[in-house]
Amino acid sequence: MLQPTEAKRVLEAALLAAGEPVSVAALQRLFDEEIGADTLRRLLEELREEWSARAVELVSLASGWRFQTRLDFQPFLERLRQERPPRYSRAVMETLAIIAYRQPVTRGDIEDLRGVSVSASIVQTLESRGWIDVVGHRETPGRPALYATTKTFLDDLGLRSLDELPPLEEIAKTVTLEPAPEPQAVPAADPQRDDLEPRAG
Amino acid sequence: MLQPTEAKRVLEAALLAAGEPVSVAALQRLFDEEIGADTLRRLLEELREEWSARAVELVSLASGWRFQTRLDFQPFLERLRQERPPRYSRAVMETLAIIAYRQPVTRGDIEDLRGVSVSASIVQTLESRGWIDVVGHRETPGRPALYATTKTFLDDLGLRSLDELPPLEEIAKTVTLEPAPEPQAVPAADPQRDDLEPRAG
Amino acid sequence: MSEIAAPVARIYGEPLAEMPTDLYIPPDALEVMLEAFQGPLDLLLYLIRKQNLDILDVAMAPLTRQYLAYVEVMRTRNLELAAEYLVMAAILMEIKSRMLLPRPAMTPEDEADPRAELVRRLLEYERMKLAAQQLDAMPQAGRDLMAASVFIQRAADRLPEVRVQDLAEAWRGLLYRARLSAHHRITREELSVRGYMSQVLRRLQERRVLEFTELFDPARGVAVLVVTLLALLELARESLVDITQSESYAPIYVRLAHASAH
Repeated sequence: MLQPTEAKRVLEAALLAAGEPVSVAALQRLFDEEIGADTLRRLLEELREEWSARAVELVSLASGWRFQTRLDFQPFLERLRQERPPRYSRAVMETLAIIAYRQPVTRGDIEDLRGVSVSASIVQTLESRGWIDVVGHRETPGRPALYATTKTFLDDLGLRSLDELPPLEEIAKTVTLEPAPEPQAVPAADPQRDDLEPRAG
Repeated sequence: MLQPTEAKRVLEAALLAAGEPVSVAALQRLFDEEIGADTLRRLLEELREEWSARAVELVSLASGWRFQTRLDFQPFLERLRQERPPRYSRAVMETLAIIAYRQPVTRGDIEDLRGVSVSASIVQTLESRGWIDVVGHRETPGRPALYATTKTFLDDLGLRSLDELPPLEEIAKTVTLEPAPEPQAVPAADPQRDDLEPRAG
Repeated sequence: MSEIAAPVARIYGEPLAEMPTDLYIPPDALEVMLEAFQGPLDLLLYLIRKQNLDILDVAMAPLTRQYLAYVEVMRTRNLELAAEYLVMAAILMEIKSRMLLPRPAMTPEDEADPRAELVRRLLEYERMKLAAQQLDAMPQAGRDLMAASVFIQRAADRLPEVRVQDLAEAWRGLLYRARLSAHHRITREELSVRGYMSQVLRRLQERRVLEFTELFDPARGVAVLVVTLLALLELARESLVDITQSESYAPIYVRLAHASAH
């Protein structure tokens, strides 16, 4: 049986090398199940504490624990990157939002909501990213596929469950309460600002 | 300009996320070249020192610096990845068993016992492992090499002498002496059927 | 999310900081704007918000007029106009015409309002649009942060582990297959003999010639002496060694068979 300090070193190495979230159950395998899940969670919390002053942090996500770079240090780390990963287009992000908040939904549901057709490539982009997948079919003519978000989606957005998604805004209220903005001084919160900016993708 | 501790944290994060060796020149980009190569190397050395008691080590390779898991922790990490330990083929194991129990033997002896040809690579596998070696030659045409097991073989199998190998009579007792099974009714447990190619010559 | 708002579009190289307030759209800007709109709902929302209209009490006449003007400009510019825009135009005109009709006094307000369905769709769409922006603003793994992925060092080639049982298993397989069990009975003693045969050969590899007595170590007990003798005899029988003595009581020499042959 390993000493707690040694067990923590093993945990640390395994998590640093994993490159993806690792579940507590999987971590137990490291020790041939000789360490209980509760003890393991305590060790993980200690490890998270130990790492709190570093540029890498240990976080708990939907599918497990992951070491990841801290957001504050990204400006430095960005300099090392050859190219920045592209942002997704508004069409992709709106489709994702509808699937995330209204799942499970068919492509038809998404089209009704967005008021435009949803191209196959949009769905494919999200599928190949591993953020959505087909969880069933609706028993209507054509048996359309029902899409839902995956654990990877939650992991990649730093969430443990769908409950942690930002709450949907009550649009109607905010509109009636806000005074009319000056045309040249639109508040930053005005949703119409940023999103009219055309985006590649 | 960053404090050395902070710079070290940035270096650490960049290297932990890189997964591959990063050159000193590339690492300088992290700091917009504001830290000289010499200072950087000193910081890297300090970082290496800081990591010396962990299961992950910072090493300097030809192409740069890399964090890597320590070799001693490989068995743990393999459990996590559920890697199957490599196994020798049935041909290798039978050859080894024959050499262990019937030594000294020639390749011809092994072929007689196995009923199939024994490829040079099988013998080589065992030789390069240091488990068998040539202890002489039989004075017959071709002067074939005589193989025997080595001390390394005994050590690696945790034996003090060949006497400690399971007695062959005991093994024979566990073999079903039923009539030879029909070719198509070979037990599924026999995984190496394909190795039983007819002996050449 | 930068503090300096990005230009909405560039017209003749000049950044256009804001969408035009009236219906006049510089021709080159329209295409950019069309790309920016996600469809008729998005365009309607833009028109409503731009005028700071209450979405729950949209004045259908000006909205419809503006919307149709946009659609008309798109059409005359021969821009590829998604069918959804025309469908929406029809919906708007239908609503507008129904608004002009006198309302039956007895019907509940919601059902009476021809705009209700459109407003519901606009609100739901806007909610999702904002949600999409929020999702996009969240730190994303791979884009805004990176997972640690330390290199896993492996021994060059992990060698298979072999246990004694594996050897027994291999032998069992041999027996099973060849049904050797009836013919080959190999005793423990025999195994020892064969092991000592290897040892003798190994020592002869180093020294070529050994004196007979050198091969025996009385300290290891009678059993070992006997087995060594048996091993030597077996080696001689298999013509692997030559045992020679020039005359009675002279030293007996043991040498590898091939060494004496050459």
